[in-house]
Amino acid sequence: MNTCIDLLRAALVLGLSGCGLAVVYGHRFSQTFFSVILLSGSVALFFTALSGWNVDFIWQASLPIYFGVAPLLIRLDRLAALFLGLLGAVTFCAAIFSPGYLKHLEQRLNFSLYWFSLFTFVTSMALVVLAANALTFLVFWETMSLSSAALVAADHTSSAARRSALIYLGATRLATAALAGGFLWFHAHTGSWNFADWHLATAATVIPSILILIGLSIKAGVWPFHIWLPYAHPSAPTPVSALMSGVMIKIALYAIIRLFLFHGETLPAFGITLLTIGLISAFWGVLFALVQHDLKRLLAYHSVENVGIIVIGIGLALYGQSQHLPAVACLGITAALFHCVNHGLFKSLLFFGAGAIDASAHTRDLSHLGGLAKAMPVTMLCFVTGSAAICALPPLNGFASKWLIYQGLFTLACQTHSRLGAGLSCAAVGVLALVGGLAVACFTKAIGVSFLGRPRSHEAEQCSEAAPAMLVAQAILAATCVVLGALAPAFASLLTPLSAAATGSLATGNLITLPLLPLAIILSGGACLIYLFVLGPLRQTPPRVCRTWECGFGQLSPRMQVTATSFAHPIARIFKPVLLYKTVSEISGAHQRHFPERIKADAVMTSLLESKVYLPLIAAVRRLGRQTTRLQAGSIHLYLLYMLIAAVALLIIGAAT
Amino acid sequence: MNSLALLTAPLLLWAVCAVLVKNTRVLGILTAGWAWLYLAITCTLAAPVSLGIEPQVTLAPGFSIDATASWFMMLTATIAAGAMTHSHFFFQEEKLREPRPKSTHIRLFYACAALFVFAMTAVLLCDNLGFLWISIEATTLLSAPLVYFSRTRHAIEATWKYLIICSVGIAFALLGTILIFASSQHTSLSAGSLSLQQLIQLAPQLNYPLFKLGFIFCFLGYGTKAGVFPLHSWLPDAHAEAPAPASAMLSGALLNTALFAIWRLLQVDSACHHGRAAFGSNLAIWMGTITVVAASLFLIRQHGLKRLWAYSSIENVGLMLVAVGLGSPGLFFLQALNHSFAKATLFLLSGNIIQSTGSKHLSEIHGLLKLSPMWGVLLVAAACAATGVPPFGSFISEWLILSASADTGRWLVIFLLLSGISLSFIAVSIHVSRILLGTPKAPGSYRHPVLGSLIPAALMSFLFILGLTTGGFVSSTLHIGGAL
Amino acid sequence: MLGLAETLATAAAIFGIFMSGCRHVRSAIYLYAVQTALVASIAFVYSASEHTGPALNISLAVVLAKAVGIPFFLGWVVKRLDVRTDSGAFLPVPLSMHVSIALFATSYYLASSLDGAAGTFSAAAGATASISLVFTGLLFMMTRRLAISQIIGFLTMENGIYLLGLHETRGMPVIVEMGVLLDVLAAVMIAGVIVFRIKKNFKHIDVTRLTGLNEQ
Amino acid sequence: MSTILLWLLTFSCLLFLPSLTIGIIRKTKARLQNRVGAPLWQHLFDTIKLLRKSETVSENSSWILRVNTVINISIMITLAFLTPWLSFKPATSADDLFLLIYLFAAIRFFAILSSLDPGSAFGAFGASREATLSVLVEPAIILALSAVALSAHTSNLSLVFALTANTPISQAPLWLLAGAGLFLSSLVELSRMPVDDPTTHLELTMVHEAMMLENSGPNLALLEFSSALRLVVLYGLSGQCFLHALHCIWPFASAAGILLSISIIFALAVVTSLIETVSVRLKWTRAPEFVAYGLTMSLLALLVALVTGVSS
Repeated sequence: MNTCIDLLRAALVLGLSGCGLAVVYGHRFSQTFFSVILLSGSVALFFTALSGWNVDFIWQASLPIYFGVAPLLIRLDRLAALFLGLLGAVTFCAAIFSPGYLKHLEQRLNFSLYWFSLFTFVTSMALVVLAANALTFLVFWETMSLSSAALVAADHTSSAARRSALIYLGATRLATAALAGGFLWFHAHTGSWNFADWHLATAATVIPSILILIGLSIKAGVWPFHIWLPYAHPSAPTPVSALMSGVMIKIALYAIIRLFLFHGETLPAFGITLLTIGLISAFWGVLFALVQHDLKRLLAYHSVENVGIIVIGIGLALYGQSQHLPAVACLGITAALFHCVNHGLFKSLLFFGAGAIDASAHTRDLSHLGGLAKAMPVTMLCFVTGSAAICALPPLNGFASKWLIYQGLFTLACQTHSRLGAGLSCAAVGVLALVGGLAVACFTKAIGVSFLGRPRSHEAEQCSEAAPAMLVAQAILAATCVVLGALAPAFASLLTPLSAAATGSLATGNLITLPLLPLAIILSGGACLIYLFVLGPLRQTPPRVCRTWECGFGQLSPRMQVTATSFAHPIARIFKPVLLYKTVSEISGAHQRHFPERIKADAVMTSLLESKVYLPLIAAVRRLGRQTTRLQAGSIHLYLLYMLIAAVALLIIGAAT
Repeated sequence: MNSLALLTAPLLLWAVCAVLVKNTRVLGILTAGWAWLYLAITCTLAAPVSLGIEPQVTLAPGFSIDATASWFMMLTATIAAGAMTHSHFFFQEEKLREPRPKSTHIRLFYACAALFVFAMTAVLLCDNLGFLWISIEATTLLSAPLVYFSRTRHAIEATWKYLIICSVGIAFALLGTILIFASSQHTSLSAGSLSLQQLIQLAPQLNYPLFKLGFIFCFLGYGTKAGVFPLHSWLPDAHAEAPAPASAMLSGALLNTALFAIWRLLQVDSACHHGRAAFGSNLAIWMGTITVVAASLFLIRQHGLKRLWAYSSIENVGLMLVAVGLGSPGLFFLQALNHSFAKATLFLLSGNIIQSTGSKHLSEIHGLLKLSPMWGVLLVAAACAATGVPPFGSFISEWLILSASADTGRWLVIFLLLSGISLSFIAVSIHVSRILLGTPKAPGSYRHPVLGSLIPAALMSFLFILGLTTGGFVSSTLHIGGAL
Repeated sequence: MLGLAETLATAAAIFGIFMSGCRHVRSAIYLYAVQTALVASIAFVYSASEHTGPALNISLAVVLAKAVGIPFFLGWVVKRLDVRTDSGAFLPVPLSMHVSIALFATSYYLASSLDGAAGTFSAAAGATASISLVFTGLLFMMTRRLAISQIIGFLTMENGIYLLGLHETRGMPVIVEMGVLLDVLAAVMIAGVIVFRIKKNFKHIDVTRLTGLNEQ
Repeated sequence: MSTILLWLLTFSCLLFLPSLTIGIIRKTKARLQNRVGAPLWQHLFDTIKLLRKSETVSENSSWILRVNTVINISIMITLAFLTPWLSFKPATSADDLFLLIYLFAAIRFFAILSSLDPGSAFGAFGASREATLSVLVEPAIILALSAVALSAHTSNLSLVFALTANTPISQAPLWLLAGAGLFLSSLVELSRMPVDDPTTHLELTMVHEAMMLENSGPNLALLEFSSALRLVVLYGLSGQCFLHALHCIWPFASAAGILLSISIIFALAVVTSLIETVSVRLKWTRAPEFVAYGLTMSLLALLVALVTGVSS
């Protein structure tokens, strides 16, 4: 208990001193210096989580720190410790990754601001996780949002980054507004700001629960509120994208889990809604990821997908709870928590990979990459591991959590008496399989086009392997993915007390019944043996190296390789109605029948949600603003008229009441 | 009588100095000195009251310092001291530019500023609706020359609008005052009274229809002065065209005093109702809400830097009006405190930025973060403080206002306020990010005097500390818990 | 005697209506002076007839300042600026006079309803006249082009309010009365100075053309 | 003791059945087309020969080439041990429906990567098509298997496919539909006729063959063997469904299952060759339509399972 508090205090002190030092010495001290502070802070945080696993302590700040109506209240329990540990782990790797990565941004970033915002961001994330009442939560939530927005805009000379930051700021403010509405309502009804006293998703609290859910969903990037995500993640520097995608959006999900799951009765409608929205998110996210050709944007859309999967887990848990199916609830919540951790790990790993490519090739556009396998073999190995994990290939960690989701859905279908629940869970199994197939397609595209084949541009040709520290960061994460996958049953049983607390049932023992560790050993052992005895070094004749088979047409050029767009084309064509996908070709010299001079083909995709919902909405608000500003026309006579109108109106109101 | 002399002496001496001293550099330093002295005296007089040591300090018949007034007095004096200190640096810098301001203009500015502060203090002190009216009219008349300082076409236009619209508004208020006086003649005190204390005592006997009529007219009048939508039309013009220190005082002090007048009247109104949902507080809450929403819509399409902050002031006025309507002086003051400091910083900084870039159009200012990081950071911090973002106290005060409305079940108000606050934050952040980020246009001829950021930095650091301790220290002092 | 006060008040309102139909600035000032003199004389009537009315010296000050000082000052300004006519901005001058008459009728209606509410008006005529003066002043401000006309309109409003105060409360406390008077005087002076400035910078004092500050 | 015997039997089936089934398909097809055709064991001979040959590797390829092969074959063999494609395979705790599906996905993942590896447009287009088909087929397979699993209330396939004494006749449609869905999906998954022509020599239109274009020697041998193994496993799975349908209608002793489960694979091989003789390869853009039939069967099976399962 005491070590835990000491460690937490150390972490916070390190975070705050990092802020202070960054403001004063941001552009004088080296990146390594700040990275070391961040590193030690993250270590402290991680061990806080470890030592806090078995304690449940509540701490209230003493007076001058007070939020007007509620004190600063912190609570470290097992659920918070889990997310704190994730934050510590990802920050640890980000700190290792940072110095090498930031080198190529030296001309473009203001490091005082960058490090200040980063330290604020990490510290506030830790405090959001620890918050035990609404005010503490909201204050650090806002701090977290603003500091991350500043980080998105860190590379502020690019107009794209500025735009992204603004979109993100707008989204996050709306999220706060929705949350504020819900919190106020709860306070008005319960008279307490403490989360422990609130019962969300019950019949009496439908509207505030929906508000809170909307607020958290915006932040989590759940469909249809995910719009900001594909803008913000690519624009931010890579360590930030990793933290945002790996941890920040998880914190929103953490809040959903904390607020919705840990108190008895809930309405089944909430479970059903979350399940449905999670399914749509997963499908929508992966589908849009498939047609992206910016590597980080692709990863950002995958976050939408994975958030969807986690939301499915939460929905299952809620529904199981409401239908008194403890097995389903237990599977759902374990899956959600497990997937949160997993996604945090492999998504930051993938972002680091994308960042390493960006730092080395100075582009993230898949159409300019290719053939990096030779130059960056370690990065590629880590990237492939991360991709395999996100595609849920066994025996990696992604599979374990996705398996739990499948099991939860399957158990629901078996046990429920509601036809709606059974049907929905069966449909969910199908959609999840579809999503899995799409994810495989998407990541094989990303790896294939960036690492394999031949370089498509001069930059890609000139690439070299990332700095050792950057590789270490990736390797740690990749190894964690493998280990967590192989040891998934043990990890899942670690989470069991949590899910038992949420469902109110007794611990159901081992959830993952698959022998994943033996499977991993058999698979890798078998692969090694086959390599050694059939293919590898024990053979007498070494392989002959020659050009790729070109069907006798003559030399192949890099431009003849398949591009990201053409790889995804057949699938995109199938899902045309959702993607609004169409190909545009431009042929000069078309009149020469079979001998045109130049053909340019491109695929255009518009987001239905963006073009049909959000843009018109924004346009409407802007129009309203324009109409309002017309009032201020500059004529003093008009202004006097307003006064007269106001006077008459108030008099009428006064007479009426 | 002694303390009254003590309070007014620095201001009058300051005005006299402005008339006598020809050298504007010396005058600037002297003025700053007087302003700080005035602040010190105000604090010694007002602090005992605000800390609850003394219930009330009577300065003269009809003029006394009560708790709420004591907080606002200190706030006004602080803003004045800050603005006057900054104005010294501001005018020194201004003299390097063409057209150079004449020394007589600067002296007039200082003289009027002194009297303006005097008038504002009078508003806070007086216990009489008649004197209240006179002081508010005086603030208009004395601040008109401040707006008029640069004598450009726009400044003159702004002054004219300010003068005429506020005068008409104030005329309404006079009408209202007369009606209230008339309503008080139907009580046991047949001669009638304008004294607030007496009115509150007599409240149950007042002729309510007449009083309500009077209240509406007073609300219109003082609302005009405070910039309540749709009576706000003078405000963006005057705030944008006045020199930066004057804008800071207009926004940071004058708006508070106008709202303070409304607060005084509301006390009488709620006394008429014995705490039932009164007409006046409903009116204030709804007008405040409408003002917040309208201001946030105005913020979307803005071209001028200072006009932006002017509309943001209107938004904050709306919030303060809601606090006033909720009947909580603590909340009103907390919001006013945070807003005044933030807005003073913003106007002072904007003055610097306009001086340095030579443009007051948002579309022509870019890359401030590269030009002068210090100003950029201060601007962001102040904008955050003005739009209610933690860790600044405005977040807490806005939250308290929302929470108080929630406790009375005004969900529509909360919805509108939340949308207004969100929209204005988004709009302000769009504009601020345009100024702050990107590549600056002509960094060559750019000057950013260090002293120019002295006062803004001091104000912001105070606000920051305040934000961290708002809840604990300040709210326990202001008895917010009790007021809620 | 009360009948006299109401007659005077109605006369003041009628002069106000005449003023709103006046194209020449100088005539408007004269009409304003007459109207103010009538209003001030009501104060005399009250102070002479009732003990509750304003003190004689106040009434005298009002007459001197408002009915003599201000018209003189305005006349001087008009002379210096060399403006003669104000053709009206949004409403033709004769029509604005007719609107004023309509407003007079509205005032009568309002005054009688107010009468019911307040129950203090000895007769509706005084209130009618005063509300009508407020309306006329506001209308004058809203329909005239020249800055100087706006000052006159404002002063007319002020007259109306003063008249209402007289009728309703038989005069405010002395010190308040003095303060109000001082403020009005200062307002007129400052406005006068700014009118000169407008003339200097814009070469005209047409406020309909002062629309540089807007949100377009 | 008998378990060890059964494992040995399974292992030998795993070694010899793939080549034999491919041989049967080819032989039947040849006979239907009035040709003599290659010997029944030709596939096995080819594999052994390829294993002994030397290898040619593209200069562009990376370590993915080798990784693909070894992972492919090791996963496939593991899969063959985990999937109850033969009635007599002993059950393990890892015979999980969802694990199997994702092991298949892992194979596909590396196969697609390896075909993108050499930078050849043909391989890449094959990969793109493979990805497309798998996107469509994966839900069909998982839904068909879920349907049968749902009726058994467990996702362990060995338990699902265990022949129980008294299965109601009402379950026959479920098993039939699931089997049909699985079979149609396997045709797509295995790149067989209506979707892809395994004997084509036009690189532009190939799917499965194009992906293996750059593999040679032992590499190719292992991949060929792996894909043959995949064929028997998938046929075995759908065969098991048909077997159960039969069992519902006419219960037979579980001893008969050993023989029946092998012979039904051969029967399906014959059906495949029949289809490949009478039909032509579909235009690529119409391939999804064919997949839709498989999906429909699976959905129907699921519907039946839900209706019967929930009410029971």
